[in-house]
Amino acid sequence: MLTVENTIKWLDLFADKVAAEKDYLSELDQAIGDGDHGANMSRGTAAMKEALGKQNFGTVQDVLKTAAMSLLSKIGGASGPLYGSALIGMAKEAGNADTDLTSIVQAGADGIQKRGKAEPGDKTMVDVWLTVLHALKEGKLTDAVIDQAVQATAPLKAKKGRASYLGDRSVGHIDPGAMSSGYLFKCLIAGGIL
Amino acid sequence: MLTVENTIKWLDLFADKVAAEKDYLSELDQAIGDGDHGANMSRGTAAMKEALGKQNFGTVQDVLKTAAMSLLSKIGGASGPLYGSALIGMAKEAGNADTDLTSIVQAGADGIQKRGKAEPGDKTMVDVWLTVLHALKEGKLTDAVIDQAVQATAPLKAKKGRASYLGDRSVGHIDPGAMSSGYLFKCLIAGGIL
Amino acid sequence: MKKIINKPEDVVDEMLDGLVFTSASLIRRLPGTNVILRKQKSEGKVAVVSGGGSGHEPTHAGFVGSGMLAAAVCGPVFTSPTPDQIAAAIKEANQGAGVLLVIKNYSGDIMNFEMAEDLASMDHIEVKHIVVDDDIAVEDSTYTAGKRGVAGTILVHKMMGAAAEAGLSLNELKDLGDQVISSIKTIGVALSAGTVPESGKPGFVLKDNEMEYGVGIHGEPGYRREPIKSSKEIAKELTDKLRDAFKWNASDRYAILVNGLGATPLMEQYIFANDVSEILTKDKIELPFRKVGSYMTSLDMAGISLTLFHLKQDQWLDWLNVPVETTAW
Amino acid sequence: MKKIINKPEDVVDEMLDGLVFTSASLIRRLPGTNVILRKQKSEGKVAVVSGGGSGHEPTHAGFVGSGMLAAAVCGPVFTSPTPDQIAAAIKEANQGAGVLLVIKNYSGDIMNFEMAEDLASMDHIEVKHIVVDDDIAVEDSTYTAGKRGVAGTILVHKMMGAAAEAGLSLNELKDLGDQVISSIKTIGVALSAGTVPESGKPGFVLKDNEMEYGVGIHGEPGYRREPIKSSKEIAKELTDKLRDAFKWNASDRYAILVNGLGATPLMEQYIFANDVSEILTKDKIELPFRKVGSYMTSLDMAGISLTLFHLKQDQWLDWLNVPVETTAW
Ligand SMILES: Nc1ncnc2c1ncn2[C@@H]1O[C@H](COP(=O)(O)OP(=O)(O)O)[C@@H](O)[C@H]1O
Ligand SMILES: Nc1ncnc2c1ncn2[C@@H]1O[C@H](COP(=O)(O)OP(=O)(O)O)[C@@H](O)[C@H]1O
Ligand SMILES: [Mg+2]
Ligand SMILES: [Mg+2]
Ligand SMILES: [Mg+2]
Ligand SMILES: [Mg+2]
Repeated sequence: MLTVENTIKWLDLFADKVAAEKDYLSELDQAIGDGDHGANMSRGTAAMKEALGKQNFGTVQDVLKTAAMSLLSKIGGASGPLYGSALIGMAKEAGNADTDLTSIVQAGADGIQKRGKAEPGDKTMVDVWLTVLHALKEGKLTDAVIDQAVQATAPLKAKKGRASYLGDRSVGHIDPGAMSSGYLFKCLIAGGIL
Repeated sequence: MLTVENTIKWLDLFADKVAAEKDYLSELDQAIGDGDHGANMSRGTAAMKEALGKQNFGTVQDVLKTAAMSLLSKIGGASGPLYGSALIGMAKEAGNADTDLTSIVQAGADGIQKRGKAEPGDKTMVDVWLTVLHALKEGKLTDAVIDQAVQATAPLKAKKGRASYLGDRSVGHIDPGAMSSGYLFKCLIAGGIL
Repeated sequence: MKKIINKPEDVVDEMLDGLVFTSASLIRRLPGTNVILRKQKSEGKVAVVSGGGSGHEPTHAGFVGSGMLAAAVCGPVFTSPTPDQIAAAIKEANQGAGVLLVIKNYSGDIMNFEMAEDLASMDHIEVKHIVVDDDIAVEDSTYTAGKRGVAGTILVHKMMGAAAEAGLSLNELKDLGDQVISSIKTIGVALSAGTVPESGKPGFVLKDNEMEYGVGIHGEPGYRREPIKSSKEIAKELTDKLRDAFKWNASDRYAILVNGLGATPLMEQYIFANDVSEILTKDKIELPFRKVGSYMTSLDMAGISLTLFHLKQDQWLDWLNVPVETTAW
Repeated sequence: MKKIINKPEDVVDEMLDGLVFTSASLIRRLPGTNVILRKQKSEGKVAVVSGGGSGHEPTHAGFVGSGMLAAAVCGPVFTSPTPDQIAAAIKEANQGAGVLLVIKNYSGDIMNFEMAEDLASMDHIEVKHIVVDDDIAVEDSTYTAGKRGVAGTILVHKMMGAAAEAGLSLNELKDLGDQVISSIKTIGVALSAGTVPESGKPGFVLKDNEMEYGVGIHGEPGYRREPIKSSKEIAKELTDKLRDAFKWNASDRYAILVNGLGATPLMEQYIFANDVSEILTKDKIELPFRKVGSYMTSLDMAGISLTLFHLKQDQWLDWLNVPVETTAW
């Protein structure tokens, strides 16, 4: 179950991972987007980590809300509102008394889909979120499942976001947002929250 | 002495020579100017040749005046008004009853100097005109004298025209206007007018 | 990369200060943000607010001023600004009659602007938006993000600014905006890519003799790459595409915008405009409004775009023509 | 060479047609010439006529219009127009009060314009001229052709146009022009050369990391070549040169023009303007008139120039500010 402490730990791990993989994320975006996904995400997650370190939080909702606002006001581009909406949705759900991790991730995925209108198979971060959600429900979330979900975006043709302008030329490349979302969930496992 | 026929012949030969050496003149200008002397001169002398072929002329003055107007209205840049002024001066002098070739060339050189204010040694076409004039007066104008006058501009530092912006870097290059003026006087010899 | 800049990460901040320095009588910067506001207020009028990534100068901030934009929100180079900045612009720009957002059709822009709209509604500010998607280079289909917003956006800014100043309500403006946008189409050609300062490398590479039709203003791919053609041939290709899209008739009235993409000098823009005018004259199209210049650029991209705007109402032409006080119109 | 043109020898002719197409309500082309005339006449006022080689767009023809130039004579690329064309412009532009010629200090320009003056005097038109030599990059000495005329020329056009419209006589205008010109100084930096269409090759070659201070608008050599510096460092170098030349005091009033040389986008121009403004603010110089944009270009040269104009009289500032109707001011 999410607690104030492990949620902060989770998001800090995510920020570190994004910082470490900044260039790789931008490289993925160079191939089928505009090459800024690493810069965007690291700008946002660095601000998030700083904000989380500055305050004492009473509830998981507060942690997630603060994280959401940092991402929203620092990332920009497409991924900013998407991660922001995910975390706002998760924060709302975390406020419910009888919630659980699956419901919180469900709320995050709903937030992304409501904001971005992408369907599974459109070659976006949604593909990772929905696969992860499914695995969570079945109690089968592992690093391997996440890796596979990320890799599975490669053969798809993009139908949302900048990559969609490439049409068939987007085929054969991993979606950068899927990769960064993969990091988020791997950090959930690495943080020992499952 | 200049006649209507040999003046036209002279100027036609000059036009042909400039057309043949267009690229070379521009190359000289590339080194210490803006690389258009060949284009400028051939635009002007081609128009001059055409104008001279279209009309019957009664006097040498008319020939030179028509030539002057063609050069003036087609060359542009620095060399246009200089050659134009030379030929206007020559046309005026040709109208005098007791004129001769030396006086006519003198009037041409005066026109250039009045227009461009260059002194001998400034590394311009003036250097060639004045050397030729001197040789004419002494009855000693030859191809060798002309060649030498043209070559003598190379070691000079330019003090007029675009080449003067180069300062010392203009040293070691033949002045393009000196070269084209050299052609003019070589054609005088080739035309059998001396 | 050779650019007259300082640190690549500071380009937007320093550029905005330079712009405000230049047009200090017209505009100001909202402290702590990348929002440019106009100084002269129009009380009781709808405020038109635009924005997006930077790198398209003079768009967007160059069009802030009376009769045109009330505010521009300037994101990082080629990256949408964030909802908090947009919300701050909405709040400052609002003159009591609501705010119309002009958004270019990019996923990032739409999502950030829509979130800002949500934030503003919590402050009880009435906000509506229109989405410019004038680039006919890529096929429009429900399976893609749709057409992109490019140079035609500046005509939308002008129309909305003039109509807002004329007193239209927010609902009327939104309706007008939708009609105007569906009457504007653009298509472009690139000779070389722009270089984002932070990446230091050109967005794509064209060979010494190559050009590409249909490239977007962030270097998005176009529809055909081929050896460089003459201005006349390029004019034919682009007007053919526009003719197909508009299906115009003789004596239809259009506004024309020939737009340089950043590194292409005016000489080439005028030569191209001349070739386009010859074709449109043959088609007997009337062009009562004409504009040539670098208005919607892509950093130092070399290339040109052609925009036509079908003037379905006489009023529209008046609104294009009414004088404004901006840095760049 | 990659350019959006047709035949290189037709660029000026086609460009002028494109310009007239764009600004058809303001200007017209004198048939059979490369002279652009303004449509609105100012009877009884001195006509201000400028011109020179093409390739500097929007200079010169972009400044033809009421309140500014009466006519512009456009030569081949980087080559002075011929006396007959200039004389035709003088004749058409004259409104009975004489004609003031604005000449940039190049041997070719001066000689062609002076010959045109001689021709016009045969038609009994009173003509005077002023010579702009604002480029302080090369040393001025009696042993050279002197300083070159560059971007400051557009401020001279503006001043002369406004003063002519205000009714100054030809003699008064000539005196004013001489005073104004001695109060304007410019210095520039190039990052890459422009390419003359007919030659197809860049006028000079700078390495990938090189820039050159003091290059002229036809690619004339500057005074120092070195590895590319930051905008702040370039701003310091250029303002240092201008400070030396003007020897200004705190609270002196100047107009400032930051000018792009053709291929340099506005983003860089604004960043540079911001850096210059910081230096001049430290010097306590007042800058009541500010302009940033690509006004005096050198085809597709990348680079920037900085012009300062010492506003010795309040009237001068008013003349800079009075509105005009032109394509490009
Ligand atoms: N409509 C959408 N729905 C879900 N995800 C999207 C959508 N549009 C884009 N994305 C995600 O955003 C990622 C790109 O983010 P980023 O590069 O930061 O923004 P931008 O595309 O504005 O440069 C894509 O890889 C994709 O996963
Ligand atoms: N003031 C002057 N007096 C005499 N000759 C000059 C003067 N200025 C330039 N020239 C001559 O003109 C030549 C250059 O002509 P051209 O290249 O056609 O004109 P531009 O310099 O305008 O491009 C020089 O080589 C020089 O001989
Ligand atoms: Mg991206
Ligand atoms: Mg030359
Ligand atoms: Mg982006
Ligand atoms: Mg020349």
